[in-house]
Parts: sequence; C-alpha cells; structure tokens
Amino acid sequence: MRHRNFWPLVALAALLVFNLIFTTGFARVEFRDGRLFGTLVDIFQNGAPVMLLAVGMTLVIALGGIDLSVGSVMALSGAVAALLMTEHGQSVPVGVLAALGVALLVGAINGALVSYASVQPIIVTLVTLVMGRGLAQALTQDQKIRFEIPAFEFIGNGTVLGLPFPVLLVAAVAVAVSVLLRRTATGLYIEAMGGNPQAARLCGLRVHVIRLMAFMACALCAGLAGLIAAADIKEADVANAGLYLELDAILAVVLGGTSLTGGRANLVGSLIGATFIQTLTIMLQMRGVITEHTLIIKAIVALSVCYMQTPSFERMVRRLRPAEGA
Amino acid sequence: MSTEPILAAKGVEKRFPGVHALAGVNFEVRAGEVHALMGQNGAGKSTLIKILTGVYARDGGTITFEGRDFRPTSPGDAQRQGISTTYQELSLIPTLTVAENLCLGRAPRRWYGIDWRAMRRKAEETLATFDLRIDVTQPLGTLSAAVQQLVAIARAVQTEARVIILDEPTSSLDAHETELLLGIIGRLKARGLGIVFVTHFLDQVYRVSDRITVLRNGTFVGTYEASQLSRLDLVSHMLGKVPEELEPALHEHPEHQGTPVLTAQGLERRGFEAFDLTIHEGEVLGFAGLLGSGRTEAARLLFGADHARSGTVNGAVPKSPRHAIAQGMAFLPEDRKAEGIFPDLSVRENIAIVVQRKLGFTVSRAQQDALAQEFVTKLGIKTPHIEQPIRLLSGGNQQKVILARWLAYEPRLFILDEPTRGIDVGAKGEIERLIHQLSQKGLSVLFISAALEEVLRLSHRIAVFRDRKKVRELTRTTLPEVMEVIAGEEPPHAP
Amino acid sequence: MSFLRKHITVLAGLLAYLVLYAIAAARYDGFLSLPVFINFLSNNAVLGIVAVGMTFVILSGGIDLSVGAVMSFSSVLIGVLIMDHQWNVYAAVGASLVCGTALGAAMGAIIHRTGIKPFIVTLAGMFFVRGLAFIIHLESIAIAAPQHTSIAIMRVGPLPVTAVLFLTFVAVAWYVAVLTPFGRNVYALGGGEEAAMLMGLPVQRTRIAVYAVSGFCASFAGAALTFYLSSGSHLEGVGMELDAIATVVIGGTLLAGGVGSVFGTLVGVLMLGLILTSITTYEGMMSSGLTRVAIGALLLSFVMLQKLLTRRIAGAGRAT
Amino acid sequence: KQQSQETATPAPGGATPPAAQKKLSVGFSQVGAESAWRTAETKSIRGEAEKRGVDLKFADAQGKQASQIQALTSFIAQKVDVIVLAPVVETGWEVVLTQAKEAKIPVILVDRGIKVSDESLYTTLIASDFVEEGRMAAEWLAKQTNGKANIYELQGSTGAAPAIDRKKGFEEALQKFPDMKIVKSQSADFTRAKGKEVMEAFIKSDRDQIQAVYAHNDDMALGAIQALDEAGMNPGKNVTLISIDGVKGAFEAMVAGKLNATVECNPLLGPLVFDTINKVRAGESVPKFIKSQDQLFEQATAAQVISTREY
Ligand SMILES: Nc1ncnc2c1ncn2[C@@H]1O[C@H](COP(=O)(O)OP(=O)(O)OP(=O)(O)O)[C@@H](O)[C@H]1O
Ligand SMILES: Nc1ncnc2c1ncn2[C@@H]1O[C@H](COP(=O)(O)OP(=O)(O)OP(=O)(O)O)[C@@H](O)[C@H]1O
Ligand SMILES: [Mg+2]
Ligand SMILES: [Mg+2]
Repeated sequence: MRHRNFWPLVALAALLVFNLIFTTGFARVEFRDGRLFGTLVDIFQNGAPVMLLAVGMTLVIALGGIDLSVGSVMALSGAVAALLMTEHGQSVPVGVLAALGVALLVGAINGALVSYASVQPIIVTLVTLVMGRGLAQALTQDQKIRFEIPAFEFIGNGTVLGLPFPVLLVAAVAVAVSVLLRRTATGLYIEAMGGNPQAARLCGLRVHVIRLMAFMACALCAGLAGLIAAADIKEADVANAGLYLELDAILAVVLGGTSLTGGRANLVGSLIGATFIQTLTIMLQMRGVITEHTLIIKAIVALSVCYMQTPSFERMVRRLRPAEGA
Repeated sequence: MSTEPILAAKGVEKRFPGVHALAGVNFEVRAGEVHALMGQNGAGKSTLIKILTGVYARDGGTITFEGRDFRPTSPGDAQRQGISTTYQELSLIPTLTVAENLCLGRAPRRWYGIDWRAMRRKAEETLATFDLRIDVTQPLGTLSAAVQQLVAIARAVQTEARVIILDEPTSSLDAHETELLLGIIGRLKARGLGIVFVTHFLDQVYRVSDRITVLRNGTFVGTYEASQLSRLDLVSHMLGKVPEELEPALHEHPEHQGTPVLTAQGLERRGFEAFDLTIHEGEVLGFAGLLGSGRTEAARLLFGADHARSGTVNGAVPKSPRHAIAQGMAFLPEDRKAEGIFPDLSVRENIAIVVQRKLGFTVSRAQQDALAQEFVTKLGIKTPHIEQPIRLLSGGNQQKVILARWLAYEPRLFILDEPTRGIDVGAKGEIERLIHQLSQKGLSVLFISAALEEVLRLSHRIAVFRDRKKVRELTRTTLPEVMEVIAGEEPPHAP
Repeated sequence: MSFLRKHITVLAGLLAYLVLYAIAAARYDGFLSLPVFINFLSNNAVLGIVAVGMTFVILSGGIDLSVGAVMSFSSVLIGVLIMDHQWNVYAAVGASLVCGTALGAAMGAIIHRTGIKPFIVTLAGMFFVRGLAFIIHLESIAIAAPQHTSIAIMRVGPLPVTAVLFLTFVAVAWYVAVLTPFGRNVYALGGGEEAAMLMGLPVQRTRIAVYAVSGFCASFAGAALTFYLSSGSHLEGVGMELDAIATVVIGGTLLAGGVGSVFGTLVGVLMLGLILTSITTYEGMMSSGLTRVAIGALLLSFVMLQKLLTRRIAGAGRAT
Repeated sequence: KQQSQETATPAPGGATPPAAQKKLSVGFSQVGAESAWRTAETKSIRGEAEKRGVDLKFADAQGKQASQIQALTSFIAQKVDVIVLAPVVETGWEVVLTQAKEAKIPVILVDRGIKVSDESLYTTLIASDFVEEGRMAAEWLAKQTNGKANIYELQGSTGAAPAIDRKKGFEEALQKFPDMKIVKSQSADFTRAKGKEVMEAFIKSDRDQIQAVYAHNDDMALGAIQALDEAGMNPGKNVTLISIDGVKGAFEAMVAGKLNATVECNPLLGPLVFDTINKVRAGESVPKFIKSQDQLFEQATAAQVISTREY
C-alpha cells in the first residue's frame, strides 16, 4: 500500500516542477526588506485563507457534515473586526477577539441546529451562508470599511522570521489541529461519528457535543481566514470577502483525499489540496490564461488529481507496471 | 438427485492485500442437493460465494455453471443466469418498503407502469409462506434484523433460479422461523434446485444437508457425505485439530443471591408495556421470546439507547448510552453493520473507542496497540494486522472485535444482544466460556439469543417476552416449560 | 394513516407553505390572487425544472453542481444558434437538449467508471461547462426571432408557457419516479448502493441515466429561460445549483439519498419563491443585508416548522 | 397592512406636493449591494425620493434577473406611476417591459442599457457610457506615456457588461497608438483582493516590463497598488495606473500619489432621475439616452475634489 498522500503529493510536485521550468519568474525567490519574496511565498500567503478553511472543513467533513457558510463567516468576522476598530475605536485585540467570538457563535448555531434540531447540515449552513453575509452587510450598511491599522494589518501581511505571518498562522493552526486529531481522542471520536453515528452513540460518545465542537472549530478557522483576508487588503469588503470560497475549501479537502461521506480525516492531504489549487491559480494568472480557458483547465486538472486517488487508477498503474507489484 | 454438478468451482484463488482468502478451493453443487459450506470465521466462505456470484473477480481457478464456463460480471448477471443469493451482510434497501425490497427489479407491471397493488399482494403472499404477517408498506429499515433477514431470504427463493445460495440465513432467526426456512429448503430441493447453505449451527447442517464442504483458512479441506461425517470429525476438520470439548460446561443453576447491579422499574414506551427487572452481581439473565417479542427493545430501554416514556433504571430516568456506560454497562447491539462497526476505522480503533474514555484524553498509540493485540490473540480474531479497516474482516471476526471493544472496557454489566450471531462453533464455545467466566468473577450478563438452548444453558434466570411485553421470569426451568411460556400457552400470570 | 405517514414530510411542507402564504396574504395587499400565484409558478419555473432533475440525482445519493452552468450554457447555445446561425427554434432547443444530456451522461459515466465522488465530478463539470459557455459567446445574448417570441408569449389558459413546462415536468417526473422501474432503481441506489448492486439492479446504467436526466432537465431549463427572458444568459445560472439543492432538500428529500419525492420538490420551489418574492419585492426592505437575513430566517423557520409538524403528526418514531 | 400604512404616513417637510394630489409612487428595482458604487446609487435615489416626498417602493434583486422581473410584475400589479430599473443584465426584458407598456407605466433605465428590439419599451436611459469610459482611459494613458507603454489590464467579472464595454472602448482607442500594447489581461472580478492577487502574479512573471496598469474599476486598482507597493515598484511613478469609477478610495490614492487617474462613473443619479420623471409626467419629451456626466480626474485635482466625494 502506498502512503495515502502519495498521489496528491505527486500531483503537486508535478505542477511545481512544470512551473519552475516553464513559467518565467516562478522560481525567483529574493530576500528584501527582511522578508522572502517570490511566487512560492505568494502561494502560501494568498492561499492562507483557503488553507485555513480547508483545515476546518476537514473536521466537519470527516464528521459526515459539510459547512457552506465559511465564506460568509469570513465576511462577517472581517466586518466585525473592522467596525470595532474603526468606528468604535476599540483596540486590535478586542476587535480580533470579538470577530472570532462572532465566528464561533455562527459555528455554534450551525452545530446546534445540525445536532439538536437534526436539520441536514447542507440546509443549516446554506441558511447561515445567506444570513451571515446579510448580517455583515447590515452591520456595515453595505459599505466597504477601509482602515489603516498597522497592528491589525500585521495579521494579513506582517513578517516573522522572514516569512509572512499568515503562513505561520496557518502552520500553527494546522499543527494544533493535527495534534488534536492524532494525539488526543478527538480524532478517533470525530472519525467514528462520521463512519457510523448510531454506533457512536451506543459507544457513549457525546455525539451532540462533538458535532457542535467540530462546527465551531470550522467556523473559528473561517473567522481567522476572514481576518487575514481583511487585513491583507486593509479593507473589510462584505460583499466579496470569501465569496464562493466554500467550494474551493471543499475542493481542497477532496483533492487531499478525504471522502465527502465522512469517516476519515486527512489534514495533510487537505493542505496539499489547498496548496495545489493556489499554485494552479497563480500559474494560470502568471501565464496570462484567459478566464474561459482557466475554468476548463481547472476542471480537467481537478478531475485528474481526484482520479489519481481512485482504486481504478491504482489498478491501471499496476497493469502498466506489473514489475512494481505490491 | 443427479451426480452431475450444476455449479462447480475448481482451484479457486483469491487474494486481498495481506490476505490469501482462497487458495485452491474446490466446490460443487448438484441439482436437488443441499450442500453445506462450513468453516471457521474468516475461512473464506463468504468470499467463495461472492466469487461464485460475480461480486469479486477470481484470481485463478475455473468455474462452470451447467457445464459452461462461468464468469459472472455482477450479481445481477449471476442472477439472470440462474443463481440467486442472500449475502451474509444484509443487502436490502432499508429506505424502501418491504414489498419493494421483495419485488425490486421484477415488480409486476401493467400498461401504465408498476402495479403497486399487485406488488403488495405478491409480497404479502410470499411472506405468508414464512408465517410473517406484517404491513408490507412500511419501510424495511424500521423492522427488526430477523424480519429483514426473512425478507432477504424470501426474495432469494422467490425467483426462478437453479441454484440458491444462502450465506448464514438463520443467524438471527428463531427456532420457529428456522423451522420454516428448513422446510422451504426441503421443498426447493425436491424441485431439483441446487442449494448452498452456510451456517454455524451444526444441528441445522445435519438436518438438511446432503454433503458438506469444509474450508479452513482459505484452503480446501474436503467434501463429505453428511451421513458419513460425525460432528466431531466435522468440527476437527474445521478447526484443524480435535476440539477439547464440543459443548461448554453447563451452568449450575443456583437461585442467585448477589446484590443487584441493575434495577429497572416501570420502564415503558409507546406500545411496550411497563416492566420491572433486576439483575444481580454475578448473574446471567437470559431474555427469551419469539421474533419481534421485544427483547431487543427492552434491552435498549435499559441501556438508554431508546427513549423511555417513563420508568427508572437504578432510581434514575435512563438518559443516554453515555450515562449507562458511565454506570458500568456495556451494550452489544444486534445489528452489527448498522449499529456496531465503524467501517473505515481500523481494528485497533474499533476496539479502543470505548475504553479510550478510561485511558484518558491523550492517545498513546503503544497502549492502544497493546490492547488491540491482546484481544486479537485472546479472541482469535483473524486479521492481517490491527490496522486493517474492520469492514474488510469477515462477519464473525467483526463480531469478535465489537465484543473485544466492550471486554476492554471492563464493565460491570454486559448486555449482549445476539453476541453469537455469525460466530463459528469454536468461537461460540469460547464466548459461552467467557460469559461463564465473567459471571464467576462477579460480573453480570444480560444475554439475548435466538437459540433457546443457548439461553437456557447459560442463564441463571430467564425473562420471557411476548408481544412487546415481559410476561414471566423463570428460574430452574426446562426447555419445554420456556417454550410453553413463550408461546403463551400457560394460564395468565398473576402478578 | 399509512398514506399520511408515508408522505408526512411533503404534507408537513405543504402545510407550512400554506401557513406562510396565509401570513403573507394577510400582510400584503393583493397577494391572495390567482395571477400572483401563477406568477410564482412562471417566475420559478426555470429553477423548478432544474430542481426536478436534481431530485433524481439526490434521490440516487448523488449531487449535481453543474446544473446552473449547464442551464446557462444551454440558453446561450440556443441564443447563438438562433441569432448567429439562424436556426429554427425547435432545432436549436433540440441541439441544446442533446448537448445538455450528453454532458450529464458524460459526468455520470466518469463518476461510475472512475469512482470519483459526484461532488467533485460535477464541480469540475460546472467549471468546464461555464468555460465552454463563455467560449461560444462571451456576453449574454438577446434573442429576438419572431418564432421564438411567439412561443414565449404563448399561454395555456391563464398559464404562461414556462409555468406549463414546469408543471409538465413535475408530472412526468412523478410518473417516472413512482411508476417506472428506472425510478424505483434510483430510490434503491440512493438507499444503498452496495445492496442495490448485490440485489442485481443495473447500478451503472441507472447512475449514468440519473446524471443524464439532470443534464436534460438543466438544458431544458435553459430553453425555458430563453422563453422567460428572451435571452441566453450567463448570469442566471450562477449559484443556481445551491438554490436547486435547497429546494429539493426543503421538499423533504434526504441528501443522503433514497428518501423523498418530486412533489416535495414542487413544494420546495414554491416555498423558496414565496420567501424570495415576499421579502425582496413586497416587503421592499431598504437594506440588502437585512433582506438576506430575513430570507435566511424565513427559510430556517420553514424548515423548523416542517420538522415540528412532521413530529407532531407522526409521533415519536423508533429512535433507532 | 404594510402598504396602506406606508401610503398613509404623511409626507415629511418642504417639498410635499399639494395634499389633494396623490403622492407620486415610484418602483425602483435595484441589482443589489455588491459594491460601494452600487450602494451610493441606491442611497442617492432613496435620498432624493425622500426629499421630494415620493413614495418609493424599493426591491433589492440580490443580483438575480428573475428577482427583478418579479419585482417589475409586482410593481405593475401595484399600479405604480413610474418604474425605475437598474438592470442586472442587458438582455431578457422584452416580456415584462411589454407588460409595463400595456399598463402605461413609463420605465426609466438607470446605469446600464438594455437590448430590446422595440426601443419604445422604455422611456429613457440615464447612464454612463462604459465604452466611452474605456476610451477616455486609453486616450489619457496614451497621452501620459507618449503613446508607448506595456499595459497590464485588470478586467471586471467575465461576461459582465461594464467589463466588456470598458475593455472594448479601451482597445478601440488604443488602435491609434501602435506602440501601446496590452501585454496581459486577466479577470479580477472587480474586487480589491483579486486585484492584488492578479497583480502579484503579473509582477512575478513580468516584473520589469510593467509600465502601465488599466483596471476596470477602482477597487482592483487599489489592490494592484498594494501589490506594487509590497514589491517595491513605486506605483504612480514607475508604473502608471488608471482606473474607472472615481470612488473616494481612488481619490485618496491619488492624493497619496499612487494612482494616476480615475474616470468617474457617477452613481449619484437621484436628482437627475427624479428631474427626468417629472419631465416625463409633465409630458415633455426626453432624449432616449441621458448621459450622466463622466469626467476624468488626475492627481493634480484630486486633493481639491476629495472633500466633495460622497462615496
Ligand atoms: N474485501 C476484502 N478485503 C480484504 N480482505 C478481505 C476482504 N473480504 C474478506 N477478506 C478477508 O478474507 C478472509 C475470508 O473472509 P470471508 O468473509 O470469506 O470469511 P467467512 O468464512 O465468510 O467468515 P464468517 O464465518 O465470519 O462469515 C478473512 O480473513 C477476511 O478478513
Ligand atoms: N417504535 C416502534 N413502533 C412500532 N413498532 C416497533 C417500535 N419499536 C419496535 N417495534 C417493533 O416491535 C417489535 C419488537 O422488536 P424487537 O427488535 O425488540 O424484537 P426482538 O424480541 O428483539 O426480536 P428479534 O430481534 O428476534 O426480531 C418488532 O416487530 C419491531 O418492529
Ligand atoms: Mg461469511
Ligand atoms: Mg432482537
């Protein structure tokens, strides 16, 4: 058996190698103003929100749910933070904490409705998708909120040890979640619930609480992503922040090999998936591919990567190279 | 009975990653014969059946059906060619009605399309042959495992097939239904059909089969005339050694006097009459009753798996399984696939999931590995390694894993709903011994089984259920007496 | 009793719909009139036709995210064929139906052959088809052909042509779902794929057919769109997949597959239409944000009301 | 009941029409609130309606044409006096506008034209000319760079009318300048975040060739400025930037010397719309296309104008 992240990694590596050779300027990395610059850095910096969403989404999907509201939560959290810090003159920590608090609240609502009212996750989160952005629009009265708050902007494009802060933030969150998944019982419980919720209940798991926590964790990730997105462009843009990003996040998770039916969480895979998507996007932008073609290329590439993870591809590979065997 | 085989397999090979499931297996079934396929859990019976019916492709060997080379591409293909099968894991659609499950793919039709009324009638008639008179318009999933199994069997025998394969059809049936099924098998045989029959119940094997093929560890041991093979020989062929003792030691049946570990009072839910129940320390309490009599329901109420309308367990309203587990209860559900296993999780994780609560929040892989390894050895679970996803294990081995899950937790009271379902003779004896040991150590067991002798053999006391109502408690009883109470042929019981 | 039990979700949905409609009628002048109701039908016909196809997909345990894109593609294709190539309207519609069905079938085949999850295949399909639509024509395209217009303004009794198409689709889909073996196989597939395979049902054929049906419905919706808007539009399909899924699920169809009905979808479509119209048009809220909040809140309260009614009427079911 | 209540409220203040005359009722179908520009437009029309004591029925279409058609049918059913429509798309209005015409309700289009075979379906269009905006941008850029530049274009959402027209006008005007060439052109969805991202990609691949940036709206330009800044490329000096819309943020950027020019696309159509309505109701004839005043602002004038910007 190959390692489960084998094929996603192969795909990512192939994409990177292709770009390093054929896309001009892709390979260039320079150190300027105490910070690394280059496309490779951009991939992680620009991809940070989607990576965070993918981390949270992995938890929810492993649990057998789905969260469509993450994009709206991003908009909401950015708006709350920006409003508090500009119009209400609050300090940065207060703004950040309040924004994350609001995100957690949305997550709790999602989780509670799914768990206690047993409404299907897709419906619940579709409702919060609509309402979340609506609330953000109502709060900001449909205005974009611009700000110049260096301490806050740091979240979006600060530099620590030569690396962009969002990259480190993603790494920290990913490490924390992976510890939670692999070093504590949480991972076992979440995967068990995704695999067979009835059995999980009979095994005495706190199914409601676990579900609630997973949705909250996902929303928290979305909240952080919203802060990064807002801080990055020094503006809370309620109408556009995080728009359609839920699809990217789900795509990342699935490209990374987590099954949408739940039961298994593959965090590293999701991160690889998100990196892959961002690399592809940047590549297409750098090569100046027009939108029409971008869409088609994206479709074909996504399908191929998913195909690489299916048993039927595995069989084909084995047939082509019988010598390799097991 | 002709001696020409209808369906014959020679030297069949099948490998799964890490498992050589079938190594050169020969098997044949003749027209008008009942051929039993025997072997321990994980011997390869179900795999062979799945190869015969086109679920898996074989890696080697030949199969001929009615003299022609046979390579079914799918179960549907096999069915069309004349092989009808019930698989071990229930393969019906729980969301559809009983009638549809019976008729799917061959529903009666009129000019405008499917004739629902005719379908219902047909379904009712079919089930009547099994003495089953239920509302066929209800979704199948709401019915008990036994009813579902009957429906699956009815579906298989209803078609125009030349070979009928039944993989553990009786695992959750009662004596009465089993009797009916064996009768039907007899009739089909008389009609000249070839029947393959898999079961772990030796009695049933000897009742109906003409020949017996034994598999061990994926290898072919031999095919024997049933009349010339003694039980002891059969079991030693299966195990590969002479068994120490075939039947476990019978219980003494003293009136049990321990302190109560569980007292239920006035437990009740819609349509289920209130009942009281006490289980003492070190006691084995058996539940007896017919199919649908409410044994499972009662057990679930005790465990808090279903919501009780009123009543208490140990002085409190049963809240949830979690709560019950915290009080030291364990519950092995009757429907393994739907409520027992976590299909994608490994054997290790399936064992560790409950005991993890005791092990603490942080996970130590070493600890889990040791635990899993210990039980795999102790219960003889056949798996290539403990990281194998449980869904790839054979049915009986899955059952053992779930049992291990609860043993590892060391509860004070085990509620075992059909723990021996689909478990081979050796392991069955093992489990009976285990129950005995547990009770000797002062732990209590609530034991539900469709096999009445088993219940009788193991229990200190027996609670009898009828029509979703607890009717009697019996101590020092005999088989005829219990059967009488179950059937309701005794004078009304005065409280 | 059995009828009630079996169709409980749809009935509860219908009841909840009536309640909300009554509230709206009490609140807004002229809401309770036949023309207004007919408007609902015709205004939501396009979404409705897409949702009918989606119902089959969801019943089979799958999902189709490409419907919006296929619908837009089909409408643009019809526009281009009629306006740029002077095709006959029926020929153009026929061609777009063939394309839509083929696209759907292709996705179904990929899902079945490769074992990639429907979510991904149809998401990729959505990108692909949208790209394709932009390639055949970058802008939305106005359709002004006499033949086309004459169909667009056709009425059957009081019903505009789009409403008629929608109701026809619901009726035919109901027939297919309930009275044909194909329909029952779809339910079986959604109820348990492995079991369906073991029962010997034609799983492959059914699955490919389901996505083909969805593609057909989506492209037909594209045609209906051209009659409704007199144009081929890229924009109308954006986000339509979520609306379609929402209406299907609101109608009581389980996303996991196997349970649900086409009439449920009809109720779902009417419901979503009612909510959107009453909030955006009749209530006329000044804030776009609050409008969305209200839409979400109403949607949620409908779902909860439906749940509550289901429980009330059916009583507590077996918990297992 | 909602509507009767609304009409019952006495109109406030000065501009109240004579009590005898029934209050003018106007139905306004707006696209949504996707951008600051759009919200400014809504505000302007609402504010003007309030000022003049007009009963304004507002319907937010959330970006959906079907929603707008529904709104229009309900306006017709409610027998409003005038309909103001900001169409989501250019096509697909024949049927509903025919209904309006039959009900003798004049329709005034704002900010974007529509394509209909029968021009009499609407009374007039009050809007900016997107093609003209693109042309103005091109001409200014040519003048500024002496007719020689490598231009990088940030397009609006693919398929959207303003994006198509602004591109078209720009390219048309560039025909006259053979040395001005668009090197790369990518969609950035009219948003700042995307604008930044796409600009970063441009910088990474063609860093040294970038001389000018043309963005279809200010938001994308602001994002591009940020990307250029971070890459140390001195926007506004080493790279010439021009965009369209003229929102406040653009003026701030010009004051800071980072944006070179913006072509105003005025959303404050309120006064003009209601003036036109009055004319129409008085039976005066109005031109089919009333161009709103679009002008180009450069860095030099930005500081003076900025204080007057409302959005
Ligand atoms: N799909 C699979 N992948 C990997 N291993 C498998 C698979 N199916 C079966 N096996 C393995 O093949 C062996 C034979 O299994 P099989 O189900 O045929 O046993 P069985 O004789 O039917 O046992 P039981 O009496 O428990 O039903 C077992 O060791 C099992 O773990
Ligand atoms: N909530 C309920 N509403 C209606 N019928 C129910 C409900 N719960 C259980 N039943 C029915 O009551 C009967 C008792 O079921 P139960 O599973 O407890 O029986 P059992 O004695 O364990 O028999 P077996 O497992 O052998 O079928 C079954 O026929 C079941 O379908
Ligand atoms: Mg087996
Ligand atoms: Mg039972």
